[in-house]
Amino acid sequence: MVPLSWYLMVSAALFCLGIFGVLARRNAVAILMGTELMLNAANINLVAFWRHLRPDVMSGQVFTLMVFVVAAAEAAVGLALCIAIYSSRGTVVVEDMDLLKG
Amino acid sequence: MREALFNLTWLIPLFPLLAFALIILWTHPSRKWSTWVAWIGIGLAWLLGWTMFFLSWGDIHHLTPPEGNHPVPLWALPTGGSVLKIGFQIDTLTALMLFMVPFVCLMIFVYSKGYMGYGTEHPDPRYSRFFAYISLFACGMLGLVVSDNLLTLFIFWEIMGLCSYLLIGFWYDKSYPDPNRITPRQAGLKAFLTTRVGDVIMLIGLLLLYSQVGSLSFKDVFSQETLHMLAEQELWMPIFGTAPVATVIAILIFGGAVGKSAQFPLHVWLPDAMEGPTPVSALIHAATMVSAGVYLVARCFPLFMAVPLDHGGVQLAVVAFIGAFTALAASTIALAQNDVKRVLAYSTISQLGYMIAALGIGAYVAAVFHLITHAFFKALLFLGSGSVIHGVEHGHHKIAHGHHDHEEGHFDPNDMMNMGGLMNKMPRTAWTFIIGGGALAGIVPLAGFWSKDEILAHAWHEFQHTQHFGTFWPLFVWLLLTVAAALTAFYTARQICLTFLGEPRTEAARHAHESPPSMTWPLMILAFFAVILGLFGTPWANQYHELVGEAFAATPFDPFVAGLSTVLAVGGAVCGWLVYGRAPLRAGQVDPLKRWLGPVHGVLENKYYVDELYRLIVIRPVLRLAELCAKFDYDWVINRLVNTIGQLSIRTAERLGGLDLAVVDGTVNLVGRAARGLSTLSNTVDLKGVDGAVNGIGHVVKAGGRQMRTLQSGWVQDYLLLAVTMAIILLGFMLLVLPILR
Amino acid sequence: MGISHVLFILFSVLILGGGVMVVTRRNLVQAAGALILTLFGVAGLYVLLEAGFLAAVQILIYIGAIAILIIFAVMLTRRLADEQEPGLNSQWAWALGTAVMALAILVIVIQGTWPLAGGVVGNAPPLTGDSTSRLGVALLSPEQYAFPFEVASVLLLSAMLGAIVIAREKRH
Amino acid sequence: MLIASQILGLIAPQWILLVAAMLVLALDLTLGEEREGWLPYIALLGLGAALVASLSLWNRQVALFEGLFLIDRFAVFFQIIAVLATGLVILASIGYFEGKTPYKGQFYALLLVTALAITLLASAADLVMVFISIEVLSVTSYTLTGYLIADRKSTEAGLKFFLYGAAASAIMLYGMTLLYGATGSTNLAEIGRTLSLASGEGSRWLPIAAIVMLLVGFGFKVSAAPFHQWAPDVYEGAPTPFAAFLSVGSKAAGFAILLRVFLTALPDFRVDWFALVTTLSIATMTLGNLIAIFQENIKRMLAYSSIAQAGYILIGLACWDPQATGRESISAILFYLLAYLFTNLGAFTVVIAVERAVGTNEISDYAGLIRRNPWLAAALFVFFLSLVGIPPTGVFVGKLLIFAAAVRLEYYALVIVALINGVISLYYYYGVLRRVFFLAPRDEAPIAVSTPLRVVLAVTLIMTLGTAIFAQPFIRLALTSAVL
Repeated sequence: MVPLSWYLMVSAALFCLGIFGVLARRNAVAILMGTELMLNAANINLVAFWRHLRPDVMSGQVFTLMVFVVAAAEAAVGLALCIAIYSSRGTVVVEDMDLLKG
Repeated sequence: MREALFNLTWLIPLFPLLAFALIILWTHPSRKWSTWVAWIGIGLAWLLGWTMFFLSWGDIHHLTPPEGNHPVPLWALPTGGSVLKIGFQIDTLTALMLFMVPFVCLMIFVYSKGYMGYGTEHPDPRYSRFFAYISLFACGMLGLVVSDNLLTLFIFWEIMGLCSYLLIGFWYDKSYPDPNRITPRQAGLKAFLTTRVGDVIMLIGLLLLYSQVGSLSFKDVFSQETLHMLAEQELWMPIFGTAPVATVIAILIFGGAVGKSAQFPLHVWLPDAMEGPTPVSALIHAATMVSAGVYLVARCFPLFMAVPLDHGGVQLAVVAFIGAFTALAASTIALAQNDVKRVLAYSTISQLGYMIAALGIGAYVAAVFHLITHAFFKALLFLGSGSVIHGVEHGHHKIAHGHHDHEEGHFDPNDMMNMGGLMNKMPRTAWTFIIGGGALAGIVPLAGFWSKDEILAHAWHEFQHTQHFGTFWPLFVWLLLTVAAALTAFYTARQICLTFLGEPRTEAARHAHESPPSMTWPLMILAFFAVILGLFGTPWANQYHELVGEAFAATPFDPFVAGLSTVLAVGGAVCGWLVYGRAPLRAGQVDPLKRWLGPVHGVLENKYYVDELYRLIVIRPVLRLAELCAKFDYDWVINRLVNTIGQLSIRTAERLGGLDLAVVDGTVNLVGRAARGLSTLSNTVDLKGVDGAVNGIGHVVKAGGRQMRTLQSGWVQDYLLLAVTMAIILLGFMLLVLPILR
Repeated sequence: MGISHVLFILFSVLILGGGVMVVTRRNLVQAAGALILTLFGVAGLYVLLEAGFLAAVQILIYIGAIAILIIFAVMLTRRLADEQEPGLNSQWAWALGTAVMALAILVIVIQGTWPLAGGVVGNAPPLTGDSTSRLGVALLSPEQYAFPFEVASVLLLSAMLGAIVIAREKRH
Repeated sequence: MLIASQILGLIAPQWILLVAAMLVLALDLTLGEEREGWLPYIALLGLGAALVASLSLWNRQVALFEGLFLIDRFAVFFQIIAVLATGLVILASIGYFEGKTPYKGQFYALLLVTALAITLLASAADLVMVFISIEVLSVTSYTLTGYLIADRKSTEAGLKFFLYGAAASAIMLYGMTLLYGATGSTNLAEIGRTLSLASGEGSRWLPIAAIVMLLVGFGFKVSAAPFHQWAPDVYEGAPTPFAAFLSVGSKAAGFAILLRVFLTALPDFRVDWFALVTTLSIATMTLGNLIAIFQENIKRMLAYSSIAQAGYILIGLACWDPQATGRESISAILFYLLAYLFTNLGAFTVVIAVERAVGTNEISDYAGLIRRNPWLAAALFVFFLSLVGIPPTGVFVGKLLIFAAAVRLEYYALVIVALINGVISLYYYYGVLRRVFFLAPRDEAPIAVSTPLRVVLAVTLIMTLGTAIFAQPFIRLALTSAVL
């Protein structure tokens, strides 16, 4: 059986990759992909903890399903926003969005 | 009957408040109605106030604080564990204040009608608003004196702060050709902000008090058990070490009084408060605002007395020292001022210093006595000076109308150098002013003599007879105050001579004429009081002592002190006459004092450069801090940090260079110039006041960090970088550093 | 080192390799493809963790819907010129530093002795019964998670509504 | 064991809000353009019904669905706050979208869902529930911020809000998984119990990491520094009524969940989060107040001001001490939120009124407001007095209560920092008021105020003053609601 800490290490690494993506990508859609990575990292944690701590209680798996739902909802709204911005400005590069500042 | 009347206490501040509301909401289009509403409001308050006063006089033994008072509870505010009770009360100190405050206010209200130009061709455009504001001001002061707890007292205190801002800045659209001269708007803001410094300190004191006692009502706080408890408990503070809680609270509350009563080092706002209309100056200086500070200390006097000096209770020593120092310093500054109202302003600061010092050496009755007499003669002096200014201004208008080419730059009707010889033009004003001046200088038997003498006698007595206070303090206070008394007589004589004697030094003064009766009548009434009030407080039959000082031993009459102070007062006045009266100044002639004192005169004229010092050590660093914090948010990118540090150091170097230049250059106006040379920033403060400074910082930020702003800002990933980095740093700190610290 | 270890390493390589490509590829279509690789890897971990239903959902919903949605969005918002522009912004070095710092701290936390609810790391309790049917019961019985399940449907509904409101054609 | 109808009764506010939202959506499709004006009133009816339902739940103390969902006075208090905020915002937005977007019905429907999310959040007692409710709130908020798709600022604000929020909630989720990993449970009460049994230094690490990560998410919701930077951009770009909602409703929800999670799941880690919350509190109020000085757009200024207010409220959390100030500090926070709700909504309503007449939100356009509409000027004056914390206004009493809690624990430094901040805040509020009262207007035309806006102004004005002058019933309400 694979030890719990292995899963956690992979999850932590994926989470930090996600953070890097969110902070460093120029394109808003790419940033969204970064958040997807972070959510997946959290999911790995949840399922791994569920399996290793209390597999008889299903809360970990239910939580994971909720995260799926949230990821879908966020993706829908986020991509809609990207498309709206794109249709008015012709770009989704976050650095170019500086109407609001100060 | 008496009880029923006392229960009406809450009406006293309500009348002016109603007047304020009526004027603001309905009567403001009509000057006539606004005047009457304001008069009736304060008039009713006066009637009720004097009724209370005379009733109390017959009932002294039931009303002596702190146990004996007549409570009028109003409101209860639960604050979690405890309940904050709020209400009004009457006791002897309140009653005495009710004798003075509404009456002097009434006189000022009456006078304002003429001063604001009622019925003339050019009434003030905001005439009604003025009466609304002063009504609210009177409400603030009256509410303050009838409060039975420190919270309502503080609220009314803040109402006065707000009104002082509105009234000092009343002519907010006025500006002067000289950019260094403070405008009314700036002066109002300065008064508001400076007193707020004191208020914050006071509020901290109140919070501390509340946390210790669980109540802010006088009855609870000044009860013997509470005071004993406060004196016993110790509080540890980072720098000062341990001190009794009572001492800490007393000093913090005194901070509020320092702000409101314009004591050193927060006195700077008061002279600039002269930018308001003269009735406002009289209101602030005599009846309301500055008295509030002294009243506060008098009100909290049991707290100040709670810890003796030998148990670590330094609070009275602090009070005495600040009071005496202020009294002397302000009177020296007054010597070198030419603005007729500024002289009075510094004399106010100085006389307030007397009262504070008197409280500091335990002369409670004398301080209250002086508070009352001072209110009357200082209101008289201010209204008199207003009358003089009014007259000169009208003279100026008359000649300006005569020949239009006469304009020789800006004419300052406040400058005493533009006056002279007004005795014949304005006899009523002149005589009442001289009576007021005599009272201020302490000439027998005018009011000021008796109250001042009692303070000095008390200090001397304290020096000779008591041990618990140490022997040094009373002597020190006595010395400072005595010197100040002599100086007071001198500058009062100077002022009277420059204003009223000799020949007119300008055309305007030549064409001045007496003010309307609505202005001169209040002067004469106040003059009457300035003469007789002292007679109720002679050492042989001291009514004040009977009224407010049951708990304190009377001070015996001391012929040495009385004689000395009389000699000094008369001597000072005679010196003043010798310098300025015997050979009156002619137009263009230099003040002889300037010749004799040389550079010292410059220092006095510039008020010891305290304003400049504040600009350097307070205003500028605060603005810089704000600028820095703004930049933190605008420009937060770590990879630009290096860039920023480089720029900052370059700019700092530039600033330092500017400082050097200014030091070398400026030999006369040393600090003033340095402050201006230091940066465009403080220059903007000079020009436009705090409001301008806000824009000014914006300008500096824009100019200094333009490229940085265009690079950054509005970039959401930048925000996220900050958030994530900070989260990681906090996490690292909590995981790795906190366990070590524990 | 059993077969599960080997599979774990395989899936981890898939996840992390894909992840690195997601955050570095200049071409966003390629990045989205790499995201699908990562999601497959995660599904593999679910299988290893004996959460079969989740693995299926991961493939069906995550890859089948979300990743495809993302690819659509990439297509819709892409200009040809984008290919030549850098994929990373000017603060990427600081972002890298932050991510590495975060990883370091997380590793420290994971290495600490921490499990509180009993059980020793590496010794998972045996799984009894059918986890998928138990998950179904948990999701739909009012005593357990039926209520959050309903809330999730509200979330999806409002997200759908919001997406329509925002992404519709402008008509004025 | 409760039967289904009882359960339906207990979650009545939630389903009434949902039904109202659906009804508004359906009617939007069927009513046609000329009767579109009914929609906000239908939404208000739904809110009224929800309010009645919540009030009927007062004094109930039930845990539904195996402890997932708590109905207690704390929850009901926030239900009331959510309904009040939403109702006032809906009233204030009547007529706002004229000429800005043809779609109005969806705004009200989504706003009702947002209110629903807040009521869910106030009752959530399980990490799953907390997460999903926060996400409902967030997702609808992103949409409503970017609602004006023809307005570039609005869409930009929406996207920024989304990117920031998605990242923050992912971090928060990771924290939640760590908490789950540390205790094996998602139920807040059970987590609290398990953590209180933990011992040894190593056992604290995982919860501490979770605390920081949770604070990222909650701090984002309440806009506490350093997680505040989205707020000014979003407030400026969002439709003004929704910016008003964000500043009170969303913030209140953030505090509700912050209190619920920290006080039920993490009370044993008070020593750890106390330091964190104190730091955030000081940073939040200082940054907010100092940067507000520089703002030229009133919505941005109010954004920074609302950041600063969050800092004051955090003092209340920092001063929570189970022995000394337990309920007192919580009730101070609740009272503050209630008073702040009316005050800030009122200030934003003035902004809406001016925006509708002038078209922009520049502070310079407020010059001479007193001559253009004295009532607006007077109202703004009262609201700003309240925001500064000058009596007799609601926020003043709130500050008093919070400071009282701080003083009781002898955290004088916090109080002093807050007081100094109060002085700084005078600076920028005064800057606006100076223009309003003393400067000459560029345009003398009077500003007309529509009837719904007048109603909102009247209600907020009366309540801003009323929560101070008749403070006792409100304080008692807050005290009785402060049970967790």
